[in-house]
Amino acid sequence: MSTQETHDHGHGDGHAHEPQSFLSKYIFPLDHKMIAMQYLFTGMAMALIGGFTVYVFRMQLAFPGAHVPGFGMVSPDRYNMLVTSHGTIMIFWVAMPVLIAALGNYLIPLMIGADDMVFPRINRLSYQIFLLSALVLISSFFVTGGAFGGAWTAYPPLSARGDYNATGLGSSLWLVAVALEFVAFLLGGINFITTAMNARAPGMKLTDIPMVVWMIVLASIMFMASVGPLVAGAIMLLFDQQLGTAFFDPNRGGDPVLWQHLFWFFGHPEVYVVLLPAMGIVAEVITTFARKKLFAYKTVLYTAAATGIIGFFVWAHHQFIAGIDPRMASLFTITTLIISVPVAEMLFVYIATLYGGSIRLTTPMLWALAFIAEFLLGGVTGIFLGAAGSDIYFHDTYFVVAHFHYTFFPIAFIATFAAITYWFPKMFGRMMDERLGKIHFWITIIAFNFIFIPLFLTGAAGDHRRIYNYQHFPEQWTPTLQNLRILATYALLVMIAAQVIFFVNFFKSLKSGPKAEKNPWKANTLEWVAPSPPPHGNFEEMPTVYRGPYEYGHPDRELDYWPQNEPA
Amino acid sequence: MTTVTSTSAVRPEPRPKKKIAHSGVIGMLVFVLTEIMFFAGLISAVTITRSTALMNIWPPPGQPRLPVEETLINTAALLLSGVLLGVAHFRFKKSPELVKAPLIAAMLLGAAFVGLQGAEWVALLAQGLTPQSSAHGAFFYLIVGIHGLHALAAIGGLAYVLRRAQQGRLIASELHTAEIFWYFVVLLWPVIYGRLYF
Amino acid sequence: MYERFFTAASTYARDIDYLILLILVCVGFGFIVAEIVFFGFIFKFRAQDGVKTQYVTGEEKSQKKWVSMPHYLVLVLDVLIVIGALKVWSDIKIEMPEPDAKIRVIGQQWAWSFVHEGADGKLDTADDIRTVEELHVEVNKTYHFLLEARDVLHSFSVPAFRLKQDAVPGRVITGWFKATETGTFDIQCAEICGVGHGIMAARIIIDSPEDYAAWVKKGGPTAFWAASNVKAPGAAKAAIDAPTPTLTANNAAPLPQ
Amino acid sequence: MRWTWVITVSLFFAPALALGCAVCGTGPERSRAAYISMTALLSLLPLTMLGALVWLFVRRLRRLEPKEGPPPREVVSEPSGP
Repeated sequence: MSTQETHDHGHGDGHAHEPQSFLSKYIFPLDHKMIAMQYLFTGMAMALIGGFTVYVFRMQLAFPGAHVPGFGMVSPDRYNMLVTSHGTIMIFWVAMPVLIAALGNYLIPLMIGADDMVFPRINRLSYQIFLLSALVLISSFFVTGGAFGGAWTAYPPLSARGDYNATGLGSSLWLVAVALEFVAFLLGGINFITTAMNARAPGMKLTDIPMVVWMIVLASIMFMASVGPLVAGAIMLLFDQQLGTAFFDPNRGGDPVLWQHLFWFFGHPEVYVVLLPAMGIVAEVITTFARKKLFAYKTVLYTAAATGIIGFFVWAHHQFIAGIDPRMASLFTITTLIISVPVAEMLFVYIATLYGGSIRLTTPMLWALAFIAEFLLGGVTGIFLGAAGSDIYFHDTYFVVAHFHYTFFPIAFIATFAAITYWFPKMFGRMMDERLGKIHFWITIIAFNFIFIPLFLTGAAGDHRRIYNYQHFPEQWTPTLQNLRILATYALLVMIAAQVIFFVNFFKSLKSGPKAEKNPWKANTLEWVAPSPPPHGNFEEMPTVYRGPYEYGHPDRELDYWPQNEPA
Repeated sequence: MTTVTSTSAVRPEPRPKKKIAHSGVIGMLVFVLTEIMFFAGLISAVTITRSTALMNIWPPPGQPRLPVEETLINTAALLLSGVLLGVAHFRFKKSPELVKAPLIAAMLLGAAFVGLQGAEWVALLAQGLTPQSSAHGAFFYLIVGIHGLHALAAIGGLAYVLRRAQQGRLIASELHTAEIFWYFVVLLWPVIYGRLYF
Repeated sequence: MYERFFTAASTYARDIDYLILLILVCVGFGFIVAEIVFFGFIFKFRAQDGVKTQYVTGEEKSQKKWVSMPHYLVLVLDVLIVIGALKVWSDIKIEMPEPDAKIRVIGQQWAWSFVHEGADGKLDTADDIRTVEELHVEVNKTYHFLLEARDVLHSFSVPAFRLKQDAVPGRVITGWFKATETGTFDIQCAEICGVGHGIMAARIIIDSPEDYAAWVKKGGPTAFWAASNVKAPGAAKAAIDAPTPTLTANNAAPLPQ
Repeated sequence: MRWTWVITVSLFFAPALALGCAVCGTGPERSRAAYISMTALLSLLPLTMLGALVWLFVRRLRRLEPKEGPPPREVVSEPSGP
């Protein structure tokens, strides 16, 4: 891996556009768009697994001890495996590959007017390692002892010894899968950063880069800068599991709290790593459908950079009650609350962008607006957890669960749906069905709120996480709280069922949707200059850039949009 | 809010832009940044584990002390190879042919470093320092081992550069990309040496 | 505010509840204003035929103030919250009042055990009272607890006290509380600790001084579990060693009405 | 925004004056110092390195620019309609 760059960099600029065999086109492609599709479909498949796990354990919580259709009884060890798998899969195998890898791969070259990534072979290797990591993770379900059951945070000593966590090889496979997955995104990140720096179309200044590209690049930089310590920790933990070393074993001179530092040093920036691309998608969609110039482009850019920088100083707020120095906790309370300022400002800018617009509520626009509305709630509830005093009470309760689902669900699903519905015509050359899209949108959003508002309440009442059954805690085992849990479960069933509509819409439109023109949304950015779907090599004629990406409704122009590549 | 017309709607005809640095160099710099963070994680882990040691005794009782003096030879070899690669860098500006000799010397010194390190491992294993024996041993084998793997990979990179030079097809960016990684491996070692051996 | 819905039984539960209220008011205000403006814009600026969009760059000072004003508002609210949060944090975690008594709390897979000072008022003496899954404390008395873990991380959580502290193997972590109400409340384990995490429950029993003295005199655990309608965790723990289906089958306990 | 940092720093040192402490004294003083220094190292290192990279690139960019002549100037737009 280390010498890969040396081998590949000669292939950066020229691309063969000759016809390709099935194998080289679909299985081992160098084309960034095909690699993006591989990431997208792998991510969607993993989302199905993640969705199945949540269905099983929510059923167990609503009807403890009942037979879950399609799974069977949920024993406590199975329950732990299910919640661990749900968390890991949804963050590392759904949010990351879809938001960063798939959209980054698809959009960066198209939006900056390049014919491909600068390191196409590293790009292909990145997906292959990612696929391998997914296979390793899935294989851990089938080994003796089952999948890892020590929560996605994998705190040792629980995660370090099979006799503590009751999973054997599964926990090592889990670690290997996570580490491989990081290597895959590391390779992808190198590609994104270098491509955005070196392959921009002539005339594209830094302030002409569409916001989503900036955000993916900033997210990649954050990821690259934060992932190292966790990979180090993962190797140490793997050694503890397999070689009997004692890095995290307090009885033999190790320190279990060390892992928490290494983990959260990555774990919290990770939140912003997935948040920023989602924010970028929303910027693209709302400017297109409000026909408005993005309010204060530079402010958005600076707030995103500020979020990235402050994002490195907030991670210890996950450890307020973990026995760290309380003075350090005071400091991290302050930084955690400070980070709310740039994130809030970004949302204000988006709201201000809507002012004076001409808003068309198409499906992608509905998703993008829903992102802002829902993410606001996720953001403000984070303040309760960032303030050390109230975190004593809320830590590891369902309040936390509801809070981060109000951030992660908008990020990983709402923004992704906005992206898929918005770029679908470009990706597949066909339009999606608006009516089915809207039905899917409304059911998903309403059900989503019905899942997590009850969980805010049960969390505030003291329900803590990762409990397979509350009957041993008399204060939590009350009819009111149980009814809330049942309500959340029913809402979840509705939401999962609604995703069938999405898949129907997706595959039906893929096969028989009306043909899309080059620029169906009348948008400005460069990807709409390419044919739909773009061929290998992307553009018929390599574009040149004359202006920023958000010149909608310019007073000098009859048309309300002004593509970036059109000469004045 | 008022409407404004004073935006950059018209610009001079764009020209093909110049690159800040070659893609390979940028990619390698970003990769090295990640690697530095990886080793920063490992080194902070050592620092913390050492600070929690019982009675502040390090290495733990019954564990052999690491061969500080012998390792100086390794360290010198590695640093010298870094210097030689620097020589290659400047000779490349004169003629690509001239890089071969310092490159081969740098590779040999690098290989000597890895070899001596291997010999040290064997000796220490015989003295009872194993990954399982204490956190001291575990960190030693983990960090030195991972650094050794990086050194091997970097030697591989240099070998690739050498082959290109022999074919007469070596270009500056290839040399620079390999150089960055080798300097990273070289300069990382004194930090590891200072943190682990003392 | 909070105690109206959830019992607050320690001195600092009020502090934490007031902090939660403070945050709720601050962020609730910001949230509602932002959402009203947001939905207002969506409603007002729907696409209409013949109405062209306004061209606003947002780069000018007069325009930027529409974003920077709420931005300063957020900053002010943040400072308010930070002051409250740090005050509460410092009162609870940093400054510790002198103890009237000490208890040792030990978490292990999957039970809490407690060591009470016996009649002599000292820990680690022969007359210590050891209990499993029930903790007896006296009301209005400041306790220091010495928190230990035997195997993996646990978290000592008493929701009624708004108290939560991780137990880390290899360390002894000291914390404090002062109960203000008599009664019986839940003790939970709030950090995943393995298969039995969900059964790692205990009860804290806050006695009046007379009752507590009587309990100490008796020198042993009460028959709390026998008297309660809640199943003793001990029974569930026996089941956890049995094959897992038995455990899930046992779970179908009816809800208390 | 200087006063924000003044508050930040002063609030950080304020609690240090308190004598008792819930989890202090659970390990040797050196261990806490090690944790704090590690936190500082891990948080500052990436930003320093990124800052250095950005500085390097900006400098190189500035060196490339003069050769290309004056950078494109922002021009006030004129009505381009018919």
